[in-house]
Amino acid sequence: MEDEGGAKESWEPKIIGFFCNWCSYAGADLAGTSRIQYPTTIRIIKVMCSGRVNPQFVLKAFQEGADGVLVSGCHPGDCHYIEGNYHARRKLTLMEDLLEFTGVDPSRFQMSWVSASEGQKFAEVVTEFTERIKKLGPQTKLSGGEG
Amino acid sequence: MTDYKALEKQIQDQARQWLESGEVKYVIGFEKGDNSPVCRPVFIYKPEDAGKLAWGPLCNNNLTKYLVEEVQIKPKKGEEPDLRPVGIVVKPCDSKTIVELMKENIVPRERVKIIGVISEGTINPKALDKALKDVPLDKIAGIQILDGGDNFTIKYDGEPLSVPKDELLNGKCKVCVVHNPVVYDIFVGDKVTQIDKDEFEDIADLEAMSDEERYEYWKEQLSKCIRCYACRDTCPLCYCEECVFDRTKPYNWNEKTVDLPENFFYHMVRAMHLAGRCVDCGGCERVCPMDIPIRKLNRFLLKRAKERFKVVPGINVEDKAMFGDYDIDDPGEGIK
Amino acid sequence: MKIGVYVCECGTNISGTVDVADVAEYAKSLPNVAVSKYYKYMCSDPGQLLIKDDIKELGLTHVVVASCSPRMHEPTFRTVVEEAGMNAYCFEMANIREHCSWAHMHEKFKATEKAKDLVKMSVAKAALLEPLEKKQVPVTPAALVIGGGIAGIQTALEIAESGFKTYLVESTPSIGGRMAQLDKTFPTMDCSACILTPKMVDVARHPNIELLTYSEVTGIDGYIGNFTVTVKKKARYVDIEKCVGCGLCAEACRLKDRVDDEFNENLGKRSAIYVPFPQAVPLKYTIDPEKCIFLKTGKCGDSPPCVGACAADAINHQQEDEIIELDVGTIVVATGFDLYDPSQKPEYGYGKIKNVITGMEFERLVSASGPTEGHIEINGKEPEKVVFIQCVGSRDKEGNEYCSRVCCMYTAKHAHLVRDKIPGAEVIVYNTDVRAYGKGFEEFYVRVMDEGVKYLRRELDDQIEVVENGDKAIVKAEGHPDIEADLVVLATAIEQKKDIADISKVLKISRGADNFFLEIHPKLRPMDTATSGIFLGGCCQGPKDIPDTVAQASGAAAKATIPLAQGKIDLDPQTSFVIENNCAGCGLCVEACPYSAIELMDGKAEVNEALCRGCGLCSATCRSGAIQLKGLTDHQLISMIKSSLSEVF
Amino acid sequence: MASIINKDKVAELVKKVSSSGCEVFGPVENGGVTLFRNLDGGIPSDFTNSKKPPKEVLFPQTETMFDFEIDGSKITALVEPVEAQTPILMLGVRPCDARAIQVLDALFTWDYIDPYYVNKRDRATIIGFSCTEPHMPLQSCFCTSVGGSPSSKDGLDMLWTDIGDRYLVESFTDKGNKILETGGNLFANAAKDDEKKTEDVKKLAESKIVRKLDTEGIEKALEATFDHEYWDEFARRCLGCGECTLLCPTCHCFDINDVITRGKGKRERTWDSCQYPYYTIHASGHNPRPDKKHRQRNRVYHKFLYSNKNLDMLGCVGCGRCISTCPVNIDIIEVVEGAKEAAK
Ligand SMILES: Cc1cc2nc3c(=O)[nH]c(=O)nc-3n(C[C@H](O)[C@H](O)[C@H](O)COP(=O)(O)OP(=O)(O)OC[C@H]3O[C@@H](n4cnc5c(N)ncnc54)[C@H](O)[C@@H]3O)c2cc1C
Ligand SMILES: Cc1cc2nc3c(=O)[nH]c(=O)nc-3n(C[C@H](O)[C@H](O)[C@H](O)COP(=O)(O)OP(=O)(O)OC[C@H]3O[C@@H](n4cnc5c(N)ncnc54)[C@H](O)[C@@H]3O)c2cc1C
Ligand code: SF4
Ligand code: SF4
Ligand code: SF4
Ligand code: SF4
Ligand code: SF4
Ligand code: SF4
Repeated sequence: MEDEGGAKESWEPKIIGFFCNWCSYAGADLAGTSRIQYPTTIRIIKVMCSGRVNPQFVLKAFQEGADGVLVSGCHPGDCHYIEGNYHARRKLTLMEDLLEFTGVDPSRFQMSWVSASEGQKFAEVVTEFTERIKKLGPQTKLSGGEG
Repeated sequence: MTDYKALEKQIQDQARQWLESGEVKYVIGFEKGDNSPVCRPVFIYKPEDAGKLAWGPLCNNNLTKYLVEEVQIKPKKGEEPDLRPVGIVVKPCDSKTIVELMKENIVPRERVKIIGVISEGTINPKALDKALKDVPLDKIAGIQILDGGDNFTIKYDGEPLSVPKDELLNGKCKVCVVHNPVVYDIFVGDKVTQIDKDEFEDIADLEAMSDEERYEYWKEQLSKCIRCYACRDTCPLCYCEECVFDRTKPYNWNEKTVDLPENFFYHMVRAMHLAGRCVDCGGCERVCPMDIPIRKLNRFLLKRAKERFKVVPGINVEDKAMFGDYDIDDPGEGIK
Repeated sequence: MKIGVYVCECGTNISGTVDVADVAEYAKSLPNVAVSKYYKYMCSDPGQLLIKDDIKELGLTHVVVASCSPRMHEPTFRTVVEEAGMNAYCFEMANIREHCSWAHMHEKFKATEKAKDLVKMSVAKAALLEPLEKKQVPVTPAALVIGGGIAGIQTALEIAESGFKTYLVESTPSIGGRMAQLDKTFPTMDCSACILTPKMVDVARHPNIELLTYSEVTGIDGYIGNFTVTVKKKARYVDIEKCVGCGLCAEACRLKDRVDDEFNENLGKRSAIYVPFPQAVPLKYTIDPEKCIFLKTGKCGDSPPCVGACAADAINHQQEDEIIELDVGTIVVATGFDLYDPSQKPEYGYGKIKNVITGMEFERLVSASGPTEGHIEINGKEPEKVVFIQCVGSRDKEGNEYCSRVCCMYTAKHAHLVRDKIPGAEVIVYNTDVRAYGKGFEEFYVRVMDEGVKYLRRELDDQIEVVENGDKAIVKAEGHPDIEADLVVLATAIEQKKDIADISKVLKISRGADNFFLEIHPKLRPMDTATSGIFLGGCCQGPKDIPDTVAQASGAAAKATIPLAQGKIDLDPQTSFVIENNCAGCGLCVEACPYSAIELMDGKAEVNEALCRGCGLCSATCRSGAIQLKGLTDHQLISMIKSSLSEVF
Repeated sequence: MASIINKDKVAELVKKVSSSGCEVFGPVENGGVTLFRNLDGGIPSDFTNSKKPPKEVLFPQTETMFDFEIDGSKITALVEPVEAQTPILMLGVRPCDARAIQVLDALFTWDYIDPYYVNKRDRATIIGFSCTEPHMPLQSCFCTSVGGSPSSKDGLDMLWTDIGDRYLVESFTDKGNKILETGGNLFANAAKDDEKKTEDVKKLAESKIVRKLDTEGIEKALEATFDHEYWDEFARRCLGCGECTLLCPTCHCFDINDVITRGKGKRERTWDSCQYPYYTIHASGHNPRPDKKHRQRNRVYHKFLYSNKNLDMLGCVGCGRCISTCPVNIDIIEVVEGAKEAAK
């Protein structure tokens, strides 16, 4: 579908992604190289390891108005830094728990394992996540604003 | 039933002995104020002042905050630091804090001599205030409280009051399962038999709510927060040299604005910082001027940390820090 | 501060979807941007020149290139800006090709908007980038090779040949590895021992090689150029200085011919004092502590006969393990592989039916130096009908998903050997596509078929079952008539070493989903691990045949030699650092760091920059943000978050 | 001439006033604490006092001064003149807090006229409620020692006193009379008996104030003890949490910040506290009040010395909030008495 002049289109979610350099960022690269199409909603921030993702970044992104946050790293056991993704899993699942307990939209946060060869999976994750966020509408609980 | 007077005597004697021998630099304990029934922190430097040390169910503060201050103070240039241990009076929950502080390399064991006192619960001053409604205002400062089993007996020069414990106890004491100090040099009191109960019953109602209801709940509560940061300032585990919430250079983690998003951010981040560490001493909630049930956040994470990662803080110095460690079998059910 | 933004058209790869002119124009409005241009191929010589000229003429302090993935060209552009006199670390890339134009080819408007956002984020980050200095550390001119299979042997010889001291640590009593167990090697069918043993001898004789057999690496400290390795030399109970390898002791041993011989896949027997095989290097005897009666009970008859038999007085039951430390600059891991245990799949009957053996067992059976001296026999009889089953434990959703790469060929080899040794024998191979991709492989496979070996195809998940029938085994394969065979040979998968968790923990190198050690890049850096200074050779990185093993081993040797030859190495300056005033000394980062790169010194965390790999885990863990990762600080990340979510900057 | 209003008529009054275009604030129970919030009905008659002082209506904890726009490297401030808008009614202000507003009035018009405060203040009508149960938790009120009383009319446009099922209403200003006018027949003339009752209630309340501070000689004592080690003594236990100041009805320190979120900028001011170490830190890193004792001393000096000198009124109105809230029972009466003792 061509969307010239699509500026008038309805609301588009803004999704921030934190992707590890070695697997998930490379997986996203592969999706591109393979010309797999997915929504334009995601802005990826490259970190060296999913272990670099401080839960505060996720909360900050929400506060700044992100409608969804996706953190992606290597599959368990495949971490380029041996164990960074295990640490990320521990911290971020607990943070997700906290989102749940405060009722601040836990479903706007998603973690995934995407390897360098999973371009297809990456695109699927982004597509599904975008759909989910679209259903939820703009995030206001942590940003306080209209988005 | 606790005989507060007897415990008080033992505390005083021990403190006096340590101060006389010079084994400790000073003793951090509680004293009874002149104008309030509630006890307050005191620092005893001389053996002859040991008699000021008080003990009772109104000894609420977690004094280990001052221990952190003591070890963090850098000696002035050219001054030989006095590295003698400091004596401190702790309740069981406060002693758990010391375990965490030792675990986290903040308080070396040799810098502290611990008078560990058993406790079957302390009284919430706000609840006490309600109970004293009919006591003449000028008598309030002088009341005496005795342990009467299921009741507290409040004595003053009128008809003594008997108030069910449940009405007066601090919330944290109602759910506490550790009634004996876990680390101490001197154990004061008779060992209390541990009780077995659902320690997280107090958050069950919140957990049962829908996300939306919980959000509304927290919205109401957190909108009250004036971000005085007293909850942080009183927490012995908030010992950071510079708290992220005070940082303005080169960036601020949160704005000074006092509004709902910033308040949420503050509370969620602090909860994360205390996750797997909070020993539920209740300090934060007690000092909150706006009566925000901060402990519920901490306790929820405490519960999840236990369920998910088998982490229980404040018990064993050898345990690894929750976020310094991981297990390959940690759950991650929501991960795609 | 002056930032230059360069938007690449990438031919039409980017400009076909993204309006690069619009993006470049937009970039001009961003704070601190002094110049913004677009060009056909930013990475080409003229493109590079464009950037260099601007840096020099306009005095740019930071450069942002919006083009392809930084995983592709970041090093290129870093070098470009450096050549123009700018600090390489003040450079940032926005990925508007892989993450944008190629992924949103039908949404030109939105793709352009996204490209602008990506540029904005990069500019925001770039503005906060600070110049970093590369540090150099001297290199200890010695290498360690772990594992003495063909890979380790090849690597050790090549490093040693370059003139550097090389330690070769092998956990078993002899080097040689799996190749020593093989009879002939496909596709040329030369005798394995004939090509391997001369190399083994070279190792033993090489003046630059110090061979440490029956030894294990128990600890590694330090970092590239400066590793300190702890090696445990296990007690052999034989003084290898004195032992002349005559074997009189083994003859005398009370357990002679009573101990299972693992070299022969337990098909033969040995003594409790043994050499694994006659051509072992070093040819020194070792007492098996698990079996030796004296070592187990403190008594062996009146006196141990081996001691009496040894003319060289070499036996010493009191010997103890010895711990030594080695200083080396680089390390090559060549720990090889293990084989899939087919008894995990009961349908094959392995372990229950005598007629069912593995390929490796077949190698020993067919080997002239094996327990049957090369006669293929089962239950004392020469088989007349032999069935080979491929892909046992490979390409299997429940077992290993990967292809073991050598089984097709060694099965062809085995089939050929059966036909060679038992001319009348009927040979059937159950296979699922034969993968004969190597040089000379297809030719070999065709030749084996021409020899009369019957290849039957079955789908991987077709049922197959082997059942016992007297002294025969019946192979029931779905879609095929049952075959009553005398011998069934299973081509079992190549797997990572069973005890690999230990060694991977010691070495701090990561493994992939297949459990093999993970290379940094499967194509461009197949021998590099994520830990600089540690390289991979042979099957520990993935299944390989001997030619590939040797090729990779030589590559690893070359890689490991480069730092030794340079004498000093640059450290990546993108490490973590501690803001001392903010550090409370809680030690959380120390616990979290996977590389033990942080220590508490006087109540403050201190980073060893040479050990730090720049993962940033510490930084995400520290509550007060006292430890930060250069080039990826909290501040930089927050500004990326903020800029990505705001309409304007 | 005094009037009365029945308690069950208050809600109606609020509605009437609101519909006349006035914004009404009053004590509202909010998640367990009483705060000054928009009032859309009656007000509780049994509240002691609001947790946060009503000053927040006139001087909110966070207040946007102006917005600015950022476009690339260009920043444009969108300063708009502060214009009078709707009138404000503050209902249920305790006399101590009303006296505190007088301190703020003086402060915000002292050397510089603060448009944000003054604008709101000019619009505000303040209706006080006499205290009948002056009982901050664990008895900490001491208004009578610092020039006030549970029924002081200082700073008020009206004073209402609870006499059972009705309030006795006294109006002192035009603004107060305006309310009477708007209320119309919701108010009735007070009977002699009502007035008598009011007098009794007021007297009884005054007798209930048991905490006393002798202000005699405070200024001298403070001046004499600036460097006294006395300040160490109790400051050691202070947590520096700042509750004492943030909740103080006369405290007025604020911090100005530029906040940029989601691309939009605003300049805000937010309450600050002299109890925070960051409060006085200089850009150089030097901090003239490095220790808790300096900061505690500043609080006391400000209330009992500087305020007198600069504004000619005490900076403490005896509401008792700091005493009842301080987590470590630092009691400003004891502190001041102690300073006097130390000066001897
Ligand atoms: C049945 C079979 C038949 C084959 N036939 C052929 C063929 O005909 N042609 C061909 O090209 N390829 C063949 N191969 C493949 C060939 O065996 C491998 O390519 C080759 O052996 C790989 O060598 P390597 O050095 O990587 O591993 P290995 O031979 O396994 O050597 C690893 C060495 O490291 C040692 N080691 C392991 N862990 C440690 C440790 N922690 N510390 C110290 N030392 C350690 C081991 O003891 C061993 O000596 C065959 C494989 C099989 C299974
Ligand atoms: C259709 C196709 C698809 C492929 N896809 C993949 C893939 O997806 N993944 C993958 O891993 N591999 C793939 N390959 C394999 C990959 O292309 C090769 O492995 C790789 O290119 C080999 O590189 P090379 O340097 O050996 O040879 P080449 O790329 O051929 O380079 C040799 C160079 O030497 C120059 N040259 C030749 N003779 C002389 C001379 N006499 N003097 C000077 N210069 C000379 C040539 O001009 C050339 O530049 C693919 C191959 C093909 C054909
Ligand atoms: S103590 Fe209460 S009001 Fe103060 S910051 Fe903490 S939660 Fe907020
Ligand atoms: S809130 Fe967090 S950063 Fe602040 S002091 Fe507590 S632990 Fe440290
Ligand atoms: S968070 Fe609260 S309950 Fe937990 S240790 Fe700190 S002060 Fe105590
Ligand atoms: S985690 Fe942070 S505060 Fe703790 S030691 Fe490390 S750098 Fe210091
Ligand atoms: S970035 Fe931190 S955690 Fe990672 S290797 Fe370096 S010091 Fe260790
Ligand atoms: S409320 Fe108490 S502890 Fe907090 S700053 Fe004031 S005096 Fe100190």
